[in-house]
Amino acid sequence: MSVRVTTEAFDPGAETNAFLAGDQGAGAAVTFSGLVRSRPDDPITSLTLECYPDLAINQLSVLIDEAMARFELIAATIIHRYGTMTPGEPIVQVMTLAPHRAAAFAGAQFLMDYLKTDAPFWKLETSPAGSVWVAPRDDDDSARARWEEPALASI
Amino acid sequence: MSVRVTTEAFDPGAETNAFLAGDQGAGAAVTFSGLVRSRPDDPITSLTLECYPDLAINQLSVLIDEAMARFELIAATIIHRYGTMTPGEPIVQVMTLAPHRAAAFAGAQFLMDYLKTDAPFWKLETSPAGSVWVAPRDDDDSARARWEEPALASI
Amino acid sequence: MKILYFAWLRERLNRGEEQVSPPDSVATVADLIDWLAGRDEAFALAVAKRSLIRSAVDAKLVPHDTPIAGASVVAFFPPMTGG
Amino acid sequence: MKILYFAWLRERLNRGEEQVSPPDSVATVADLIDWLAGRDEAFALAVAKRSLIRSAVDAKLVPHDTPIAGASVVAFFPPMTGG
Repeated sequence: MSVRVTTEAFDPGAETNAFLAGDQGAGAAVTFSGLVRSRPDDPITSLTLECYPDLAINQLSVLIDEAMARFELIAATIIHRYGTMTPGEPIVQVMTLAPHRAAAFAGAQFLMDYLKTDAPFWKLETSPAGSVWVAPRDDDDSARARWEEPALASI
Repeated sequence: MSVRVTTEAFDPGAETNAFLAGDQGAGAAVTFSGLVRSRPDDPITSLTLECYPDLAINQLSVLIDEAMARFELIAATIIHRYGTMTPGEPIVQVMTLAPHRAAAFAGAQFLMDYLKTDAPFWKLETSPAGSVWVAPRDDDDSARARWEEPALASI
Repeated sequence: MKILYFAWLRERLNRGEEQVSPPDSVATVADLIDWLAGRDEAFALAVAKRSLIRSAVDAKLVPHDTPIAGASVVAFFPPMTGG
Repeated sequence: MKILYFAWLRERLNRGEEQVSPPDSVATVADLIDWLAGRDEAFALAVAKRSLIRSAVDAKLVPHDTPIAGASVVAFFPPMTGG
């Protein structure tokens, strides 16, 4: 398993292929790619992610260990970019490998749900009207809450 | 959206990148890749998928329309290979694009759950001991059943 | 009318397809299964457990009570194991 | 002791980090917030709603009642919006 926190752009497909190359007879792989969103009715110029890298690596490492154990994953990888990006660029990618699809899907969803609320990144959206810090979404808290168990209280 | 049923090998990462290139300001993309499984304690030599292509295209087209509408996806693609493959080779890939991750994940899981039971492919596993047709898994039926609604009775 | 067979059904019958001309009294998929079983013992054995046999008429998945009037291709196969 | 600030907290304070030397009576993260607020009105205003402020001690996310004895780096930041 691996965690990468970087200002470098990454190639989603190349990352998936590198991840799949480590396949050990596993049957199911899930890749989630989070891209800079821009809606036609509310376009943004750029998205800047601020990061506290030392804390991000610690948080994501605990999280990935938890996901590996909880869903009996064969492998898992988190790549999270920070800095300034334009619409369509990949921000984050989570990949899981498991013997069956249910575990691969659940592991990837678990990682994304925790990452949204527990990884030290902050989003600043820039549009022609100016820059605003993105507020946390209530449904991100509820998405995280569904996995809640005493074992995870420390994350 | 697109459906591809083919005997040709495909490149999972290249397919994901081609799919993401159609991104229209969407925020979330999920790729599920199903690979030929081979466990160390029960290794297989090859897996052969038999297919009824005309029916496969009809079934997968109905399924993808249903997923697009039900989860308000921006795009969805199913690639399903048939013929003879070796362990680690990709068999199937499902990709979804949505404004938010919950819809992208749900759409991909829905497509996979139906595909397992409702797409006309049959798996023949070959090992040193001979060849056996893979029996349907009970948990594939229950995975499919969780999406069951009158609207889907016809699939 | 063309009949297609897949997977272990194809193997047990030792053919992937055949042309048949059932009489007009053969109105549904179920009737066709009965009629084919009546003329071929291997088929009768292979489809003994009807719940294991799926069918398609002109490349549409259908239940066994579906009429076959005007159909060009009827396919029979075991439960699917895709993905 | 080094203090780090992120996101709108950093912007409102107009600095990303600073060195401070709190007295021994400052025992926990909460004490540190109070002590920093006492010496800097901008900080006091920015952290007025304490529930909006998250903290980390030596790159570990911690609740506000965590002791800071021996800590080298304490970070303050708004709720995270990763992913």
